[in-house]
Amino acid sequence: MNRINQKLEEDKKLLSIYFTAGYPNINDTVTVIENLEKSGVDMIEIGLPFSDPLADGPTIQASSTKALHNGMTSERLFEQLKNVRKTVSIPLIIMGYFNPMLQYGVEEFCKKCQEVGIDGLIIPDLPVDVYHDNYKSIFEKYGLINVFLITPQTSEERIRYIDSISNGFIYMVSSASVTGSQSGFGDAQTEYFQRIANMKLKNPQIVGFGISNNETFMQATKYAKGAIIGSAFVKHLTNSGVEKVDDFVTSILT
Amino acid sequence: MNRINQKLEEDKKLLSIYFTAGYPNINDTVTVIENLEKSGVDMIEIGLPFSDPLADGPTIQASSTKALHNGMTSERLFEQLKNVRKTVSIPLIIMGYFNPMLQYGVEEFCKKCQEVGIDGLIIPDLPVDVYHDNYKSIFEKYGLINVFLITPQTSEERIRYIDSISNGFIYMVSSASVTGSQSGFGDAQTEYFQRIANMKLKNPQIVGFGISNNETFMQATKYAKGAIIGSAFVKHLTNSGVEKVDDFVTSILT
Amino acid sequence: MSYNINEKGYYGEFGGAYIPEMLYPNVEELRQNYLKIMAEPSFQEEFNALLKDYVGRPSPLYFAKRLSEKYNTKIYLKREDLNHTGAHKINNTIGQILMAKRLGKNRIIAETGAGQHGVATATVCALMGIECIVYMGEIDIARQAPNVARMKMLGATVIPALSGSRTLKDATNEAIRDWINNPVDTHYIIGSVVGPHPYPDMVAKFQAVVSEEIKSQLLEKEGTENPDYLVACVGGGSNAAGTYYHYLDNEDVNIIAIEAAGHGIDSGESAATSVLGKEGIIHGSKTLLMQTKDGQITEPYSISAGLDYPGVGPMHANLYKTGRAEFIAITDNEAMKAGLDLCKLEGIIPAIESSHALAVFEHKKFKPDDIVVLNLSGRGDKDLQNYIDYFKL
Amino acid sequence: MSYNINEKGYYGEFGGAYIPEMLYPNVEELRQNYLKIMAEPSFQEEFNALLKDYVGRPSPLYFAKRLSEKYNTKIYLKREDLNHTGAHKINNTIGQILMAKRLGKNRIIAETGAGQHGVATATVCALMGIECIVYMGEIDIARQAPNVARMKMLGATVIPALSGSRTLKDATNEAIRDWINNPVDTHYIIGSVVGPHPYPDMVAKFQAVVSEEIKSQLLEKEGTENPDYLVACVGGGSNAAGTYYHYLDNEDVNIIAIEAAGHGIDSGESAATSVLGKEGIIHGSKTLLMQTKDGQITEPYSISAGLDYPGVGPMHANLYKTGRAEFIAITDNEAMKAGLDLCKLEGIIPAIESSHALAVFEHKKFKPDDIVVLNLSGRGDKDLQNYIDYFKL
Ligand SMILES: Cc1ncc(COP(=O)(O)O)c(C=O)c1O
Ligand SMILES: Cc1ncc(COP(=O)(O)O)c(C=O)c1O
Repeated sequence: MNRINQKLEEDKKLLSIYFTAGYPNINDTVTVIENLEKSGVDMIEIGLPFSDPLADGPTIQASSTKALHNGMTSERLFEQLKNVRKTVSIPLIIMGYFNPMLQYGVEEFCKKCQEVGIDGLIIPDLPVDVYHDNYKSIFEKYGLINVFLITPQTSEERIRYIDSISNGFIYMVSSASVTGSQSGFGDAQTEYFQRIANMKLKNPQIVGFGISNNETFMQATKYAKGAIIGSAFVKHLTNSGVEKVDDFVTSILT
Repeated sequence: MNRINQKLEEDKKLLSIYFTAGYPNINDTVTVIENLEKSGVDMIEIGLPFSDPLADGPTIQASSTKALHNGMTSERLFEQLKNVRKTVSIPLIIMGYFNPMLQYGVEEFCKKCQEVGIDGLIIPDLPVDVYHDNYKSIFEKYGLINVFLITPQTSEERIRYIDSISNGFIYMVSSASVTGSQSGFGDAQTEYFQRIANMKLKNPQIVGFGISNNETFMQATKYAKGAIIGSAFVKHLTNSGVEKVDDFVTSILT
Repeated sequence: MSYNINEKGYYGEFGGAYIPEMLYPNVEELRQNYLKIMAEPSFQEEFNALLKDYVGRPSPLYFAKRLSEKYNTKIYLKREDLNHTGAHKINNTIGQILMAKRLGKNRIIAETGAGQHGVATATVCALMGIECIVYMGEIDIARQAPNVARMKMLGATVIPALSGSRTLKDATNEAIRDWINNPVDTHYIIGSVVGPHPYPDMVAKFQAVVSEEIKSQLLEKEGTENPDYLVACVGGGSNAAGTYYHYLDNEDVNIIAIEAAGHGIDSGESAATSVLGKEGIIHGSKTLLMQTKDGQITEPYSISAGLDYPGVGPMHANLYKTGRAEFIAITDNEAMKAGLDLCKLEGIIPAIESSHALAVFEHKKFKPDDIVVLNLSGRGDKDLQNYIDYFKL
Repeated sequence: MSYNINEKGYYGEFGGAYIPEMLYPNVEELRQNYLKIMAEPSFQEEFNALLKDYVGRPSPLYFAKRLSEKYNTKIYLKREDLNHTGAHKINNTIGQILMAKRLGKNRIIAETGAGQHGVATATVCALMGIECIVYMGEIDIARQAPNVARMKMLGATVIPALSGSRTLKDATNEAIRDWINNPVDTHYIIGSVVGPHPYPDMVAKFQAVVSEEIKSQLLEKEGTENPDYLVACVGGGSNAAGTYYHYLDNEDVNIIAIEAAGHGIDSGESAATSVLGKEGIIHGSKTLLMQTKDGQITEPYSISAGLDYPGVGPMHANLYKTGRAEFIAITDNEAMKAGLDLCKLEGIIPAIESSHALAVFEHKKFKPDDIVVLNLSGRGDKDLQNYIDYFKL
């Protein structure tokens, strides 16, 4: 059973953290992963940096630019992750844009993911249909869960369709926006979280975008299975470095 | 008999000098006239300054601008010339553009000219036809000779027409150009001077434009009755002031 | 009574050719030939083909919906701003360059204020491979920099006029001086309906295509050739002459001429010739001009380089004197505001000259079913810096 | 075989909609409605009326006599430079603003490179009274200052894109981010035949008026609808798409696409996508793009802001892949020289983008009786400073 599915079965609200591979320094990737696990995080999204991350806000974009500048590539990432499963056991997801994967070769990319112990992928610009028609079988062959996004604007019909072809969790974007652009949730979000909860989907939902502290984490996980923090953590890395990961996670959970 | 006609009957080549009234200083007008006569000049053209002297080059234009700035007006000029005939006996001509005369009233202007002892007018932008149809009788009433220009481009037919309505001399522009733009005469000019001489016009010709020293004065008067110097004299006034008029005239005549 | 020119080259008592003898052969050659040449089928054909394929005529007659709503009347804009080079000026320069060629000239001179006429002249000279010299006041060179750059790109020589107010009037003086100095091979392409006869008439006839088009376009859109009002700004008056031309003697159509009041009629810094001018001679023509009581030509002022001229063409002097046209003076401020308004309401950035015309709607109330045709004589690209500075955008 | 789009939104293997889910509702709404709306008689009527009366269409097909003589072939210029706002871009923005209105949107965003699309968008927004935000790379803001000024005059908000190469690619990223953040009331007016389906097709259809006009104009002038060659520059590819549209499947007509080689194909500073690009995903579309072997998008370079883009639209990727079009890469230097040449020979100052297309004549020899139709996509007013600096005029 995939580590993601296992984790989702645990009876707790999950905290998932996003960070950009090769940031702040090229060799920080595994350190950050290890420190996150040690701090009690449930799941990690490893950002494969992209030159033109159009679903991301300035914070993550800046970290991607830095990481690329540091020399991060798909090849290098797999190299760094070669032994990660010797020390880390929580689910690891690669989050990245489609073009670098396409250039690597989608099948080759998936194969490498399996080899190093990646459990799933989040590819914001790979549409559900294209995935379904062209890549689903490859992902499955290598035991990878592909995670799709929904937003407050996604129609019920489409949510059900996405639920039907998902086999891990649904990435519930808190509000239609790029990463890092919200602070705090209002009535609209609560209403949306509730609406989705009421749909009783087969896949659990994890909320992303706009979570930055304990308060928003609690709000987000009131109706959902878990929450993902990205920009706030990347900012913390920028300001406090890889050794203080613990502080950040503690501040979210308590 | 008009002083101009009298002068033209003298058996000599005539030197006529142009200067701008009220230049360099507002009250220099009569001084310049007196000094010119004393230096042996045969005829004087008193420039009535105009804001937009489009047949004049930079030297005369600058002197006009200065004179206007000094406060020169038609009224003021007539005022200055009120007693000029007490001291000066050579022919005096006013050279000016038509608009200031029009505003003064053409008849009034002519009347004043007669009163102060002006003998003729040169108005570059008053065309022959308009003069003939509208103003000839007024000029004649006040005993004024109107002087017309011809250029190397003027057709023979038109020269004969201009000759027919002239009653003093013809102002022969040495080459088609604004004042002050030539230095020295070439074959084309000589050929032109000769051609006009051969036409045996009833009015004598006086050459203007481009005469600046003894050499050009001699060339110009080889075929013509006289020559007019403008820019070169105005430059001399600018550099040497009204007291040194004598030097200039001497340099031309010897 | 006709408001057009008579055989002697006069509109009423205005016009004529008050030129130094040095210009006589040139002007006379033109006078004797211009009507004949313009009537030649080969001339007509070449002129019309260039207007269509090169200039982009007909220029649209655009119903300005949002502007009309704002002023509760029916406003049509004659889009001369869409012409090649961005103003009505090119209609005239196309005509004159064809004229110059047929007169055997191989050197062209021009004066320019806003630079539009300079650009239009440089353009047709490039098109025909003829040398081009443009005189432009030093002040105008500074305030219409984009057009100076364009003239250079087109291979023209731009010579600054340094005398007087260093604007259009002085550039015209310099051009005339050049023509005096080059009497044989040079044609002077005057940029407006000014100068000695036959220029005002020739330029008006080249610009007349504007009203010719208005007639058929309005017929198509409104079922009538006749608007209730024609509106145009008047610098020298060429875009206005083109707009009025075919309606001059049709008194069903009201004519409005807009002049530049600068800082205000009584401010001493103005270019509103009809109010401030008197009869006199400027640049070879008897017309209305701003002058001292002593007959010296006054230095005009307008924020708009194309209207910064102390005279108007003799056609307009006559339209004023006879009362055929209503003259309205618009200040810098009013014009700038009207210009920005057009940007915001219609997505069209007008030349500041044209903005003066547009300000008519704040000055005069039209009836809801009045049809007002306004000549949008040029686009505002040349004026961007002025607008930006003015509005601190 | 058709070179047009298929029902799935692909040209051959290129196209599609590779977009984040956040954009799905917007893009899907557009995909479902665009053909239906475009087919509505009221849409057609409004679109065509604005193209005629506001934009000034048809744009002339001008036989460039002196240019043709120089290169000993028959050169026709399609004068998109004469359109309102000075380039072909307005054809598309007129179409899209009408589309946006019918979709009930009340806020418009756009990206721009040369600023022409930004100006064209700001213009139609002013015309319709709709809020407008334009993203523009910081570098492009500096090198196309006149267009920035124009957008401000028209009331648009210009937001600098500070990331990446700070040019068109990055402005597009920012615009997409804005759209993600404003998914309900906002329509994104993309300026070229790029982006997710249905944009490439929709923009091509709005630009198709260009080839529609060429057909009838050429028939009138040459007795045939078919030129031997069509030439256009390709940034994203919209002016080219419009030029080719009605000839795509007519293989009697040769198609030439001109790309920007910058300092040279092998210089590392170039934007010649067909030579340097590989298949990949950019801005929601599978197409050719310049990228590292690792799939990072390369920062392109061209002196021309409108061609400074690392991809081409999917139509063009397919035309390249299939060999239907010949692709030629032109350096900065070649383009600038060709631009100045057009000024001097024809009195037309071209946009630097269009100058790239004009350089074709130094690269390829045409036969004396070949008919070559070249899209003069824009005028060079926005580029004056660049030309002047480059040539030290
Ligand atoms: C756009 C525009 N409109 C109007 C004028 C004024 O000239 P005219 O009165 O001859 O039309 C100019 C002169 O440069 C101009 O550029
Ligand atoms: C004048 C001009 N031509 C061409 C282009 C390139 O765009 P496209 O390839 O979409 O025609 C631009 C873009 O701004 C432009 O302004």
